[in-house]
Amino acid sequence: HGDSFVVAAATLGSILMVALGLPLFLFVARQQPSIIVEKALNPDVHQMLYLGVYGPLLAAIVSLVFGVPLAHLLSKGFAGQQLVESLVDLPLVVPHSVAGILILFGFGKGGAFPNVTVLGSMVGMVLAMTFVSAPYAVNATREAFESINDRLEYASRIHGASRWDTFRRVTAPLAVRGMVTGGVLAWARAVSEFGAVAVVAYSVSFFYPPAGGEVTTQHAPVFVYGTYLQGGLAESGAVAFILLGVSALIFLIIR
Amino acid sequence: HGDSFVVAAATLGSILMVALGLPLFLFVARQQPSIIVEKALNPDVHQMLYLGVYGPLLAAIVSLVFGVPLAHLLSKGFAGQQLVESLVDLPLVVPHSVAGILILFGFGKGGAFPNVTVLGSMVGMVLAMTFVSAPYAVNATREAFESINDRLEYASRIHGASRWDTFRRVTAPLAVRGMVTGGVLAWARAVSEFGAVAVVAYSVSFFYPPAGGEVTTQHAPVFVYGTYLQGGLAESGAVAFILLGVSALIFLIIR
Amino acid sequence: MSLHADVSATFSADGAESFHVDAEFEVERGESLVILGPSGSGKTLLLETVAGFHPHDGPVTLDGQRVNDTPPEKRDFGFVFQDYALFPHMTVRENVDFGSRYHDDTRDPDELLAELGVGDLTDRYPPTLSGGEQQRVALARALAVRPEVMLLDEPLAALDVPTRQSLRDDLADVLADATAVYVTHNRTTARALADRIAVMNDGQVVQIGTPDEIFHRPESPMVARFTGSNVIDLDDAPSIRSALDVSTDGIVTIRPESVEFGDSGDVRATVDRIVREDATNRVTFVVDDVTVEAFAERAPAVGDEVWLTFPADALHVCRTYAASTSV
Amino acid sequence: MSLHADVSATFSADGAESFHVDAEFEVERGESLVILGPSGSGKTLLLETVAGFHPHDGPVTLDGQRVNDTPPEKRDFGFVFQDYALFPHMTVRENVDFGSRYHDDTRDPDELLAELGVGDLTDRYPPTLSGGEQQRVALARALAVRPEVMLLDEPLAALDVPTRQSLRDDLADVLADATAVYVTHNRTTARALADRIAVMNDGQVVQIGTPDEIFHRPESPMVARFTGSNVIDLDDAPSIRSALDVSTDGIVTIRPESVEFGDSGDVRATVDRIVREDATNRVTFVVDDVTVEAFAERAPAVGDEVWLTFPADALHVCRTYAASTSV
Repeated sequence: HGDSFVVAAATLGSILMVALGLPLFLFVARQQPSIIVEKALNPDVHQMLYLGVYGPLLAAIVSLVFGVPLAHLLSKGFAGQQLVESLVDLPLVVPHSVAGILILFGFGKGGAFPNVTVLGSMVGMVLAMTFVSAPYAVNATREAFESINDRLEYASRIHGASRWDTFRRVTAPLAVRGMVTGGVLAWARAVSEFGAVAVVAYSVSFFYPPAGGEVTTQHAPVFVYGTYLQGGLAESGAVAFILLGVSALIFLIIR
Repeated sequence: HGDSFVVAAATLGSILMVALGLPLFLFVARQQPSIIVEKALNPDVHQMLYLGVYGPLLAAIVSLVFGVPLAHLLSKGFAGQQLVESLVDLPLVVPHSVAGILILFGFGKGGAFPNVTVLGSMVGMVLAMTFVSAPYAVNATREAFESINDRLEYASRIHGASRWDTFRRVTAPLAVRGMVTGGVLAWARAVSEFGAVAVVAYSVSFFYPPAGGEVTTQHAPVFVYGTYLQGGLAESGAVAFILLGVSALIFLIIR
Repeated sequence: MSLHADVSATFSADGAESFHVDAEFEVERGESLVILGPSGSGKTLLLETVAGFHPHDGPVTLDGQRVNDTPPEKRDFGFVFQDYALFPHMTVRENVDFGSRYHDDTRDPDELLAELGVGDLTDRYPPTLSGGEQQRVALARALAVRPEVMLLDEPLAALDVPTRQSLRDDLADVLADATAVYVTHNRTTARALADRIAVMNDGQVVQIGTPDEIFHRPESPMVARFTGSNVIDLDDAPSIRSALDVSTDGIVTIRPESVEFGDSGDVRATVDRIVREDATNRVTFVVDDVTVEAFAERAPAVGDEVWLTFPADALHVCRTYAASTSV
Repeated sequence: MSLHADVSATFSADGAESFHVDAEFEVERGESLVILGPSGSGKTLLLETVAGFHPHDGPVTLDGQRVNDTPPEKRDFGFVFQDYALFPHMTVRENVDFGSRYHDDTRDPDELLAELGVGDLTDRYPPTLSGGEQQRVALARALAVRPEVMLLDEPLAALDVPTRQSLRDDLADVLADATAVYVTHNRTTARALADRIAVMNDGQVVQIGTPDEIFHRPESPMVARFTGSNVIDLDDAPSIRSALDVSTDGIVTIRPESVEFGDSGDVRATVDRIVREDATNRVTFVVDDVTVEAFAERAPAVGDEVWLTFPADALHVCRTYAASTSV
C-alpha cells in the first residue's frame, strides 16, 4: 500500500524527534523553581548574561564587517577561490578546543601580535568567538548574494551604475535579509561557543556598567560548565534554563 | 574607478582571511617535532584516536538512519512542520555545555530511561554526539531532496512506480551525494564536539581491540583540553596537530 | 477509454496569493482535447491534478470509474512534461523502459525510439541531448506503457520553431487515435492537434468546443483575442456599425483571414502596419478608434487608404456581451 | 552611432563543456540587426559580451572608438532581458528612473510608461505585474537613458502569443529609428524587426544579410531550415532533379510560399499532412524520399496526388554545398 512509505518514514523520523525533543521537555519539566529564582537574583548570573549578549554582539559585528565583502567576492568567483573557501570552512571542522589552541598559537604569547594580550582577555574572547562564527556570516551572506539573478546586476551596470552603486542600490538591498540572517547565526554561534572560549579566555575581565567598573566572570556556556562542575546538575540546569530563556527572548525580539 | 570596489572588498576580506588563516599557519610553524614524536608514540593518544574516529562513526550512522526519512518528510512538507524544524535546529543554537546538560536531564538519572547509564558511558557519548550532529545529516539530506525537480518523481509515479519504488529508483539515487555529504558533516561535527561530551561523558570506557579489553580515555577534543590544562600549550598543541592530521587524512580518503 | 474530470482545488505557493482551479471537461475514447490558455491560467495545475499529483475536490472518472483515491501509478496515464523530466541518472533506453516493471504489456524501447527518430541515442544520458531529442525520449517513455490516456503539458513550448514543427507533426500522428489531453498556450498547435479545444482562463474553462467553434464563434472577447480574431467594440467604431447595420452595442469578432480589402467595400480604413509572416503578410488597419487585422499575399503600403469588407457569414457576435442582436 | 563587434570568448559553466563564441558583425546608425539562431547557439552570450558583461578578445567599437576597456556603465547601451530583470524592490517608476542619476538627459518615466501603454502601473512593484507588463517596463527602463544602441535579448520569448504580437508591434515602432541589436530564435519576429539579419549557429555567425537574402538565398541548409525554407537534397529526389534539369548533386532550397501545386506541374507528389495556421494551411507533400511544404488557403485532402511546380526564380542553390551549378 502506498501510505506504508509515509508511515515508515514518519516512524523513523519520530525516533529522532524524540531524541532531540525529549531532553528539552524533561529539562523544562524537571526544573526546581526555587533554584531558578535564587539564580535569577544572583549578580554573578547578571554579569554572565550581560557578557553573554555583549561579547557575541561584537563578534557578530566583526564577522559581518569583514565577512560581507569576502562573501561578495566568493559569490562572483576568483582565482584561488577554493583555498579561501577551505580557510573559511576551517573553523567548522576543527574541534572547538583545538580552535582555542590554534588561536593561542596564532595570537597568544609568541604569536603574530606580541603586544596584544589574548589569554584571559576580552580581546581573546571576541577573537575566539569571531573565529568560530565568521564562517556562518560569510556563508549565509554568500548564499544571499548568489541567489540574486546576475541579470539584475547587469541591468544596473548597463543603465549607468558603477560597481559601487550597483552594490548599494541593487545587490545589498536584495541581500539584506541574508546579511541579517548571517549576523544572527554568527551571534548565536558565538553565544553558544564553549570550547574555544574555555581555552582562550576561561574568565574575562570587562567593564560592567551597573557596577561602574571592571568585573570578572565567564562566558555563559563556560559559566554553566563551571557551575556543573562545582554545583551539580540541578544548579547548572537552573543557570542553563535562564540562559536559554534569555536567548529565546532575544531571538523572538529580532524576529 | 570601477576596480576600487574590488580592491576595497578584497582588503576587508583579506583581514578576515588572516584572522582565520594565520592561527593555522603559526600553529603548524611553531610545532616542536620532538613533542609530536613523543605524543605520536604514546598509547593513550592511540586509544584517543581510535575512540575519536569510532564514536563519531556510530553517531553519523545513527543520524543518517533516522535523519534521512525525516529529511524526506520535511522536503515534502507536512502539518506541524515548523515545530519539527525548530526541534531539528535546536542543537545548533543551544550552547554545547547546555546541550550536555539537556541530555543528562532527558536520559540521565531520573530521566526517560532509568535502566540506561548515560553519564560517563559510551552510550552517553554517542547520544551527545548524535544530538549535536543529527541536524547536519537532516539538513544536508533535505537540501538534496529539495533540489530534485518534483516532476521527476511525478514522472516516476505516473509511469507505474509506487512511492517506495520512486524513492528507491529515482529520489535516492539523485540524492545520494547529499546523503553522503550529510553523513560526512555529521561525522565531522561529532569528531569536533567538545562541550556536550565533556558534560555527559568526560571519560569513557570502551572495548579497544589492540588491548583485547576495556580501556578508559577521553573523546579527542576533551583529551586535547585535558592535556592543555595539565601539560600546557606545547603538549596540547602536539596532540591537536596529530588529531588534525588524522582528520585531514580521513577527509582526503573519503573524497 | 473516456476521461471525465470536474475538479476544484486551491493551490498556494510560499508568499503568493492562493490560486483556485475549478474546471470540468470530458474526453471521449480516441479523442484529443487541447486545453488552450494564457500562462498562469491554471492549465498545468489542472492536468497535474487529473494525473493525481495534487489533492482536490470533485470527481475524476475513467470510463465512469471514480479514480480520486487511486494513486497516480494506478491511473494508467502517460505524461509528457514541458521540461522533459527525464531521469538524468539513467540512459535513454532505461528511461523509456522505466515503466516496464509495472506494466504487463509494454513496448520495446529500441523500436519505439527508432519510430520516433531517436533510435541512435539509446545509450546516451539525457543531459547530453538537445531539447527536441529529450522530448522525443520523454514521449517514448510515456508511450512505452501503452497508457489509456496521454497527458501532455506544453511539450513543445521549450523548443525552437523548426524543432517544434517537426515534433508537432510526429505528435499529430501519435495522438491521431489516442485518448489525450494536451495543454498549450499556442493556438496553432491547438488547432493542429485538437479534436476539441477547451479554453482556460484564470482557473476556469471558459469555452469548450470544436476548433471551428472556438476559432470562429468565440463566446467572449478573451477567447476571441487569444485565438487571434479581430475583436471590434462597435461603440468605438461607428463607421463599422453603420456599414454593417448592426442594431446592438455588442462586440463583434471576425477572423483576420476573413477580412477582405480593396478599392471598394464597406468601410474606409488606413493601413497602419505590415508584418511579414511565413505564408503571407499580416496587415493592420485603423478604422475610427479600433484596429483590424487581415492577411494579404501582396501587401499594400503603410498609410494607404483602402476599403474593408466584412463578409456577413464570417462576422460573429459575442454571445456573452450582446444578448439580443441581429447582424 | 554605429557598432562594430568582432569578439572571441570562451565560456565554461560548472561541469559543462566550454563553449566558444567567435563572431563578427556591424550595425550602422539607425539600423536594427537581428541575431537569429537556435537555442544554445551563443546569441545571448554574444550580446552580453558586447554589453561588457564578459571578458573577451577582439575589439568592440562604437563609432570607431574601441570600448573593450570601458565598463558597461560607460558604454551607453540600453539592454532588455528575456526575463525582464526588473529590480523587485523598486516601484515601476523607480525602475524606469534608475538610470537618471547617471545620465544628463533622461526621459520622463511617467510619460514613457504612458507611451508604452503601462502608465497606470507606475506605483506597482514588478513581481505583481504580468509578463507583458514587466517587459514594457523593462523596455521603458532601457529607453529612459536615451541609449546610443539598444540591445534586446529575446524580449518576447517568455510571452503568450497575443501579448507577444502586441509588444512586437510596439517594438517595431520603437526600433524604427534606433540603432539596435535584437536576439531571437523566432523567424517571424526577426523578419518583422530586422533591417539586416545575422544567423548564428554554434557560436558563429554563419550568414549575414537583408531579410530577403537570408530568407530567399540561404547559404547553408542550416540557415534554410531555420528560416523555414524547404531543403531538398536532389540525391534523394531524382524526380525533382529530372523535372528541374539541375546538373548538380547540390542541395536546393525554396520557400514554401513559392511552391505551387495543382492538376498540372513539374513533379507528382502525395499530400501527407495539413496543418491549419492563422492565415492559411501548411501542406506537406512527399516526393520520392523528401518532404516539401507549401501553403494553401483551400487545402487538398491527405492522400491526394497533385502536381507541384517549382518556379525557377524562386529556386535557390545552396552555395556552400554546390560550388558549380546551373539551375
